[in-house]
Amino acid sequence: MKFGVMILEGPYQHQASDSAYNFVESALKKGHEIAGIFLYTDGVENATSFMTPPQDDRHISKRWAELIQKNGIDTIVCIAAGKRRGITEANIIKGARISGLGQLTELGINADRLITFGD
Amino acid sequence: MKFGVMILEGPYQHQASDSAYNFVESALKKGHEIAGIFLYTDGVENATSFMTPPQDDRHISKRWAELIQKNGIDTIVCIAAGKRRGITEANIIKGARISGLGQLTELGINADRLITFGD
Amino acid sequence: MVEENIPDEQSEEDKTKFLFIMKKSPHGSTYPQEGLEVILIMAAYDQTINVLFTDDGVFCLKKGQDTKGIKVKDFSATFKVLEQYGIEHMYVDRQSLEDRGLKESDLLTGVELVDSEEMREFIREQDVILPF
Amino acid sequence: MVEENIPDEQSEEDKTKFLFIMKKSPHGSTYPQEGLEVILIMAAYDQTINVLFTDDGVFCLKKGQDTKGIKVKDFSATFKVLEQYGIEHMYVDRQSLEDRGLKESDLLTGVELVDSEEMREFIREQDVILPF
Amino acid sequence: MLFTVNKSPFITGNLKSCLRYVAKCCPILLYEDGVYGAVAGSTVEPMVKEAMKNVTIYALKEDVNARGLNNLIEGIKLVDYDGFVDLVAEHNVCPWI
Amino acid sequence: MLFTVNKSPFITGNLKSCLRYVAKCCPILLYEDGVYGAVAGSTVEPMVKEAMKNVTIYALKEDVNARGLNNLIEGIKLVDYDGFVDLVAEHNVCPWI
Repeated sequence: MKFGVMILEGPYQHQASDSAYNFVESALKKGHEIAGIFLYTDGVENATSFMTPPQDDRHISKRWAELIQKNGIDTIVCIAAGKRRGITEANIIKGARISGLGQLTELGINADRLITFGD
Repeated sequence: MKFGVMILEGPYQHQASDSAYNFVESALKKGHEIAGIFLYTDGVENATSFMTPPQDDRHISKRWAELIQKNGIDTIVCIAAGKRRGITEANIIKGARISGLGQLTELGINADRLITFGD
Repeated sequence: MVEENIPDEQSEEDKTKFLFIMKKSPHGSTYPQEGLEVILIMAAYDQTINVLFTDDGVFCLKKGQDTKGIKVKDFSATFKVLEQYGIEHMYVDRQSLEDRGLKESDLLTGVELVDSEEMREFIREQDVILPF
Repeated sequence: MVEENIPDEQSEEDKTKFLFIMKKSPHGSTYPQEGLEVILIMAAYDQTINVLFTDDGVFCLKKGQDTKGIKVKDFSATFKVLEQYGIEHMYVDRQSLEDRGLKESDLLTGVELVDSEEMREFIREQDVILPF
Repeated sequence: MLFTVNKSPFITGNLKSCLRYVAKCCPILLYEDGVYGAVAGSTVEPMVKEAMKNVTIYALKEDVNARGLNNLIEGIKLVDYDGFVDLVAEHNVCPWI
Repeated sequence: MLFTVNKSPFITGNLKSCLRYVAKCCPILLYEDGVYGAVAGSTVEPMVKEAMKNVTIYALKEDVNARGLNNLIEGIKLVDYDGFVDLVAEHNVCPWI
């Protein structure tokens, strides 16, 4: 089955990003396809390549970058939200791209499910 | 009187950053001193120089940069929170500096008041 | 049965049913404003869009919002023009309104007042629910 | 009167009284974990530190937290060692505990159970309150 | 339709308002701080038990364990992330966040 | 001690829990979504009115106006940001956020 995922909160502050990651990982393990991940509002902060958390903590943007590249998951940083929060081509993780809300609409139309993680 | 301010949320997502800004502006207007602004947890995102919001919206990091430079307000990005969220020397606004939680403690000791804006 | 559907109805059937649930108050967080942005973009696609205002989301429709003092844009006027964007239903939860001391005449725009019980089947029929 | 104070007491008077109010649950947001970080740093300064756990903050002290499944560090053990850091009082709101079906024996560490009424004067006497 | 609730019912009204909208056949998944709604002996237990007459309530095991909750209301079904995925495969999702 | 409350009392328990801790002489400032607690004719009005027998409740005018709230509980005092600053100059702050 094809799942779409929207994330509305950034890394570390709320659990939303962790929950989304764990959900996506389980979905892939169970053979589902992730049709796309749309990062909106503070969710765009998950895509910063400038992150350097302590070594004994999870590296949220790095593990997203690895997961989406390994599984070819189309991951979109909302351009307007990214501009407001300083996520640009200069500091976006590999595997993610910047685009607009039309992509969220298409994800809603094309995926069998769309699930939102936020606060 | 000397006020210290702590901000725990980032720009645009919650009202905390706007409220803190309006409070600081009024305090300065009324002749108070801002002994320091400590950006902690998502609050560090207020200090990104990469922000480019739409022209008809407020530019949160730019107006902070202007206010703190004009009034010589010591503004601190918590180093640990900044590392987790990708705020580093490479994308910090002018007038702010990166330091540790000891600075928050000293602000609490030295300021007459410490007020926190968060969610 | 598929054979009995006339083309137009069949095309209606093919549309994705989106429901925006606006639960949050304006200004305290960016959620409703950003939800509104999604609605405006999505309206350009030929899909079915419904909006339900419930809980503190009903405050989004309060008349007389004046945001000059907090120095942010007033986006409430945009809710007023939503009906021109081909939104199928704009529902407002009656109990949320009453709990908050509001009347229908306090609202910016014409809406359909509903009880949550009436919404149960409606929610079940939706394809995609977007919470803001 | 100042003249009557003995030096030690006078020095106590000079200390800033910090009260951390831990109102939020662990894991759902980073607030309590980050509050704990502040307490640990602040303990190195010779000030008065008090902590009040109330509302969902009492869940921070729940025994048996196991965060392996959500892949985050378990910071609850650190609350256990707070008493070694010279915290003056660790208060827990009795009603918050009872509302949540918890007993004192469910908690990771020894605390002082209090009623909110008893805290009113105490809160008033603080110099700096930090909410997490 | 699967309703997902991620807030503590002791602090926010999300679970309560979700229950006003949930139809009899729709399951609810408590996750993140939503799992606090599954705790036995709390002030919200009566509301949750009443709801369970009509709907199935799941709680995410990983979040229950993270919070050290060992005394849950009888009848709450624990699922892990794989079970969460199965529920989403079966139902569209109404995130009551 | 000035207690500041920034959450809507219709969704969160912050105002209610603040009222458990506030001493008779301590004012409360409602700001951001906290100002919804000042609305007349709502389900929280009785709680707010009861509290006002003992404490002074202020609401931040800029936030009241932003939300279009024109019908407030009698006795709630409106202050603007300058008044907010004055309150903080008079009192230490207990942010009940």
